[in-house]
Amino acid sequence: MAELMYREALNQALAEEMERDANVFLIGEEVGRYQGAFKVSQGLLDKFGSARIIDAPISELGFTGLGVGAAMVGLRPVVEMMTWNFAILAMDQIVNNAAKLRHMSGGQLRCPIVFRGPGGAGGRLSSQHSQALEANYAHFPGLKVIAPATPADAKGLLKSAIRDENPVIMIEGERLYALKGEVPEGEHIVPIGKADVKREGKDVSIITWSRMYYFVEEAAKQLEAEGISVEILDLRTLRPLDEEAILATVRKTNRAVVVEEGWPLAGIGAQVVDIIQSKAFDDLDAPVVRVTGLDVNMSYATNLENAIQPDAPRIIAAVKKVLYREGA
Amino acid sequence: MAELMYREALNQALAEEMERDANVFLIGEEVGRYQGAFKVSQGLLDKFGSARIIDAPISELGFTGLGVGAAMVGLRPVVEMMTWNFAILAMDQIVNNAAKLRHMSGGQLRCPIVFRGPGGAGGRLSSQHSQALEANYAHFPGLKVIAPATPADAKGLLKSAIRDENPVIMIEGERLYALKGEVPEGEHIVPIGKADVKREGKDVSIITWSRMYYFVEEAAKQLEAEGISVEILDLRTLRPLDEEAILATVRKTNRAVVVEEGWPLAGIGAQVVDIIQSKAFDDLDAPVVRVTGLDVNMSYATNLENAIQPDAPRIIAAVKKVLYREGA
Amino acid sequence: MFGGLAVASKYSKDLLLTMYRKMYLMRRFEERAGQQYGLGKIAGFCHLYIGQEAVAAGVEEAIRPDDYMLSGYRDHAQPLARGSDAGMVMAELFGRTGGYSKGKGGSMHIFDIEHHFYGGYGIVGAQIGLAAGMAFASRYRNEDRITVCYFGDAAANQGIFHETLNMAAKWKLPVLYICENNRYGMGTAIARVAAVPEIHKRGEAFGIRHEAVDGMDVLKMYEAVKDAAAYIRAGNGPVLMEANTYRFRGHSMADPATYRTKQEVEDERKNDPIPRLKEYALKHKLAKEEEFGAIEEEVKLQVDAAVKFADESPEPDLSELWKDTIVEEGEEDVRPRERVLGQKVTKWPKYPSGQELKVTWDLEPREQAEKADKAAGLKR
Amino acid sequence: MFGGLAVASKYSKDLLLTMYRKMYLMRRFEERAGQQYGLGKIAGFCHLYIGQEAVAAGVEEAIRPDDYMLSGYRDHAQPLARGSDAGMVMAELFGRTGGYSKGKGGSMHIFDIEHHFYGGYGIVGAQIGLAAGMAFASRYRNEDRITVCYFGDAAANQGIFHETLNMAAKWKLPVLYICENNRYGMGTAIARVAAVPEIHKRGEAFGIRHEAVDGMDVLKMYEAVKDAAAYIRAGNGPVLMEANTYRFRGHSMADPATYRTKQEVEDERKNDPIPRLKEYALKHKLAKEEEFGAIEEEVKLQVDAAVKFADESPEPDLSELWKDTIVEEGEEDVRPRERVLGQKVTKWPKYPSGQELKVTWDLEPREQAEKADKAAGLKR
Ligand SMILES: Cc1ncc(C[n+]2csc(CCOP(=O)(O)OP(=O)(O)O)c2C)c(N)n1
Ligand SMILES: Cc1ncc(C[n+]2csc(CCOP(=O)(O)OP(=O)(O)O)c2C)c(N)n1
Ligand SMILES: [Mg+2]
Ligand SMILES: [Mg+2]
Repeated sequence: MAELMYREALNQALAEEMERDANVFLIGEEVGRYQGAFKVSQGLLDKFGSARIIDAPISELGFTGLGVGAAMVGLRPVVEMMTWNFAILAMDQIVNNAAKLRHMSGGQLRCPIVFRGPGGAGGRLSSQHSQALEANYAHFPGLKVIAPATPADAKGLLKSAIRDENPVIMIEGERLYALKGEVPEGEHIVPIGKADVKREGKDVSIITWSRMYYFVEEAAKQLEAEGISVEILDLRTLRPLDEEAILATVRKTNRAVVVEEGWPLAGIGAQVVDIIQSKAFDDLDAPVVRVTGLDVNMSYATNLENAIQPDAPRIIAAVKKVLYREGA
Repeated sequence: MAELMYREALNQALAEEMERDANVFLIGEEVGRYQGAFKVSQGLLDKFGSARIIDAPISELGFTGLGVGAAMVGLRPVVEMMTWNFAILAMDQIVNNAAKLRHMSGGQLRCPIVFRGPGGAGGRLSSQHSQALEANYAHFPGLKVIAPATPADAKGLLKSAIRDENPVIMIEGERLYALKGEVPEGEHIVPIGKADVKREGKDVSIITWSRMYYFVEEAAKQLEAEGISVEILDLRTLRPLDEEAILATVRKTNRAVVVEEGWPLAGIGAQVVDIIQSKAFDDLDAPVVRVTGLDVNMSYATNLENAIQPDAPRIIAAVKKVLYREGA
Repeated sequence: MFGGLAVASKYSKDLLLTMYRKMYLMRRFEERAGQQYGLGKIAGFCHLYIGQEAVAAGVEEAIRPDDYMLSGYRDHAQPLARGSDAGMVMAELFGRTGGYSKGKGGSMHIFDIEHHFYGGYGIVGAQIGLAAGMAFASRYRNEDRITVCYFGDAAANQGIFHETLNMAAKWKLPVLYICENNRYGMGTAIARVAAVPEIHKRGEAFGIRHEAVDGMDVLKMYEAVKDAAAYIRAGNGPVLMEANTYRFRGHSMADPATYRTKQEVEDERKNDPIPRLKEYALKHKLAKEEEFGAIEEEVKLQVDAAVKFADESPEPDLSELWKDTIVEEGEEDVRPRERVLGQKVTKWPKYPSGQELKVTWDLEPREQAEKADKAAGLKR
Repeated sequence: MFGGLAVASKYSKDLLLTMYRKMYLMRRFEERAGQQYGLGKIAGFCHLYIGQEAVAAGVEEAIRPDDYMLSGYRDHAQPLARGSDAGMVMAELFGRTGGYSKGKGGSMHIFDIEHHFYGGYGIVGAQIGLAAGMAFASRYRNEDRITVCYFGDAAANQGIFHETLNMAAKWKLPVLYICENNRYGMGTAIARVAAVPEIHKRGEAFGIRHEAVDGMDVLKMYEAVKDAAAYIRAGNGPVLMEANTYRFRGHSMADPATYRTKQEVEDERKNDPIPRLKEYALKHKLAKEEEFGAIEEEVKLQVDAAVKFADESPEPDLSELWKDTIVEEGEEDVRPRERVLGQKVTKWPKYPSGQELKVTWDLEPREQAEKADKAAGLKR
């Protein structure tokens, strides 16, 4: 297996799927000649030409609508959002058209399209450029939402997303693009809707996704040294949630912490809590504890930015709380 | 006290606040000569003139941005969204500008603005026109979100919103406009951030807001006949949530049902559940049960539309579940 | 009135009668829809097309049946002009299982893919973006079909109109944008909310061919669209056409219509496109009074049958709740005529699979891009 | 080069030297910012203004200090031209408490309300809508101030540009839109993504006065803006001005700049507005070489001091986390110069309270509305 960066894994998935199916094309700002703002599309313009790798004007709503229209008549567009912060401008086309076409047409139409780009804090980018907005999309029926943490999952999920017959929102980690990991070559598919136990453990389950996984892993290592065994469930898909996997890990450890980068109020973590308390209430030895981004606007200053995001110490504290070992 | 329709109560609040402060103006589609798509602004153009009651083009993003800009320099705009379904087009100006101005300017600016309009299903309007989108806004720090159920609360909360120094999202009930209720004349203020016990009870707490309140009330009446005493907490404000009131009612009844019109995944109800389980776990005699809109796109057909929305029978079933009286 | 005093017409009898039948069908259908709304059989909004029939009829005869089409929420009539089943459209308005979308879409969301009608959209202006994507797909696949996109005057104030025109022009997409300027967006006269109310002039900013047409004259519409469609099909890029028309009824069934005078509506009714076409045909001796009478009778019966069909169609089954939000694996698309009427559908679109499709389009040829780079060296 | 061979200049020495000082300050500041970025003191994006200085300097001298201004994320230089404290801008770039926004906003979000600079926005094009609202407020309050809004060439492809121009034109809002056309949006030449790359021409669709100006010539900018500002202040409505300029550096510090040739950049550097102004002044004998040297020395010291100030300013206290997301009841606005330098701020905007304000503006006089109604009777 090759060791690839997250961005290279995505690039590979794109190239392979475009090779396999000429209906797949990529549109977005700077995806062509500039090779992608985060270099995910590096080399693709040369390989596939200007009809399939399309530099769009800064018209998020317009080119997203164009993508949805193309998907309605048989193409399989991949729409790159330079970041999900900007995609708010395009949200209407995603949630009011793409997500509802199948329904409004009574099953006549389908909309196989992928909307992908980075989410989360990028590092010293302040309030408008640092948002983890997955909850806003996962809320909508008619969409699927994925958010891989590792290069291998990034490749496998993007391939699944491109082959899916529904609109898929893919939120990549803005700070994960340069991260390296083993990635299977060729036909590597990760199914949408399946969470992944990234670490087995028995004392407590930590449920998370995307970049937060790495803080959780760090916390788990430190906790292991203290004799606390952590199981890590990486959700990978945020709609539909893998309830079975969530309940399985909680039934195993009887304690759960949910870690997300975004804001607490009506975050995806809240839904995970609801699933656990409503379906595994009697298995719980303690209330579920959430670790989230602080409920404030993101600051630019390094120390504030760091303090706003979850990190290993906060996760460790949450685990101790859920184990009633506070102050320990 | 006069008996007023919900729309009249809103109209009164607008008129009184515009009278009190010439900095207040109303902008939106059809608010002027047409007297408002839902007649909330009836008579205001004649009273206040065309600089203060402004018929906007169908340019949701543009006129919302205009409102935010005006608020930055001392005016107090009320921006009417014909419905919140259309406001998705304007979301960028709300969440990326209005909600973040105070922060990005380091406290130099404030943005006293109200975005208001109807939410929820309106009756045979299908997928695009029937959405309860409060979770999407309540997620964002920097905003306040209110959703009154009664004419009196509508008046009192709108007055508070107009006087608030922050951007406030007001989601009115599209099907509540013609509903009548007692409304105090003149200076009637309902504070933002305070939930309201609309019915006292001892066996179970039902937590809800906006139009769902009426189904809950209906359910409570039927349950009373069966000897089950329901306490109803109307949240009224969805950001910030009134944690104290939520915890107080749960500590009293030890059982809770949360009812919301919107979709389940990362709904506001999920957050209410999280608050309860994390802070009143030991007070709970049963897991909290949620009643939500079904997790599907809204249909036009009457029978499907009704089935998708929560109603008294579903609420009653939830109460029985939380009381372990299923099948009873 | 129509092209001066010449008695000889360049139009065939067949064409004129086809147009007449379509216009009359749209009119009658909408009148009955309005009536059924009054009876409570139809609910929600229900936006009638009455007064605007010349646009849809003129367009339809000037394009190919396999050209793509889509519209806003005022969308009952255009599919009828395409050949959609009146009973199934009416059943959709009734919210019944016999409707094109099983009663799930309703009045604002008519879809008839078999007739290449890609919907009815409720977010003002949103279809403008979709149309560009459909046209993009045609070019991508090297098909010579065009996409016709209807939208209203007020919709032209949406940002997506601007964003999309720019892309359509830049990439020479084969799309015909038809702004049905009926002078009002709900209760607001377009000139009250548009700095320049001649919408077609906005094409100038993007170097797009643009023109205004009398949308109350089906033959003028027909001519203009024939010409525009040929231009577009030849690869010259998009056209922005403004059809100046008028709706005789309110915006939707709920509209009090106090924003315009009775006199104005009466004056406009004198331009009613339906008698106008009849007059033309009679004058040119292309058809006899009785022939129109016969058509009218047939259409009335057709619409009566449509209402009856809708009324007798059952509500959708509650199991439908869980269908059509997500496409399940292996699930086929629903073909309404087959599902409802049991009729075999042959024209259902089939797209080339991964292997079959060869993309030969060079959207931005290197030399063109380099020229563009240079062109960006703007004059000072 | 500047207006022919006439030796007498209509400009005062004071004006020219002021402009020169400002341009040199912007240049020097940005050079040092770039350098500090290299040293890791500044992070995130950091978009430099180098090459475009003539625009901000020309504009500033042509408008009033109390006119409102706002911009995109390329926003360090414009506030400097307004008179903002260089140290406090630099401290903001460093993310320190001595910055204008306490280090919370950073490079893309400079705000200096005292100098009527209303920010720095990171969503491309979003400030265009805000500017209309600020101009709206001025008319609402009967003030004669105008609002100047900067945005880039690529931002003109955003829908909000279209939506806002229409409203600004229709309501005659006192706003000057300045498109700084530096020929690229990130790595994309404007002509590659705009069907008509002369952005100012888009004003045509809304009947807005529009013009292109040599944005590398501070005097041409000055003249054009003087004229436009007078036109706007007189109540004639908005102006759309395109300043043709060039950025000598990459889009942000992360830009590899492979999308344009070295030759192109070299050629453009010959238009550097700073030596050009000096040349003009020398030729017209308005200032001596030494005077420029002195200014440059002073500015260098000023910028050195700014860097030092920023570097010594502490990180914000963690208690700041919980401030400035919501305005608490009774909370005052923060006045940065007072907070950071302890200097009394006198120009802080004060708005009339509810009772004081009389709104006399009739945005849509009845007769005008009726005329508009009629005008909507569009020609067929
Ligand atoms: C984005 C959005 N804003 C507002 C509405 C409400 N609305 C529905 S139709 C309409 C008027 C549109 O007028 P026009 O585009 O001229 O089309 P017409 O109804 O005249 O055919 C409005 C404001 C909507 N559906 N979508
Ligand atoms: C809505 C949005 N889309 C994309 C971006 C990313 N982005 C930042 S600057 C930029 C280029 C803008 O170019 P232009 O408007 O010409 O301004 P310039 O940078 O040349 O000053 C892009 C694409 C963004 N910040 N916001
Ligand atoms: Mg119209
Ligand atoms: Mg630029």
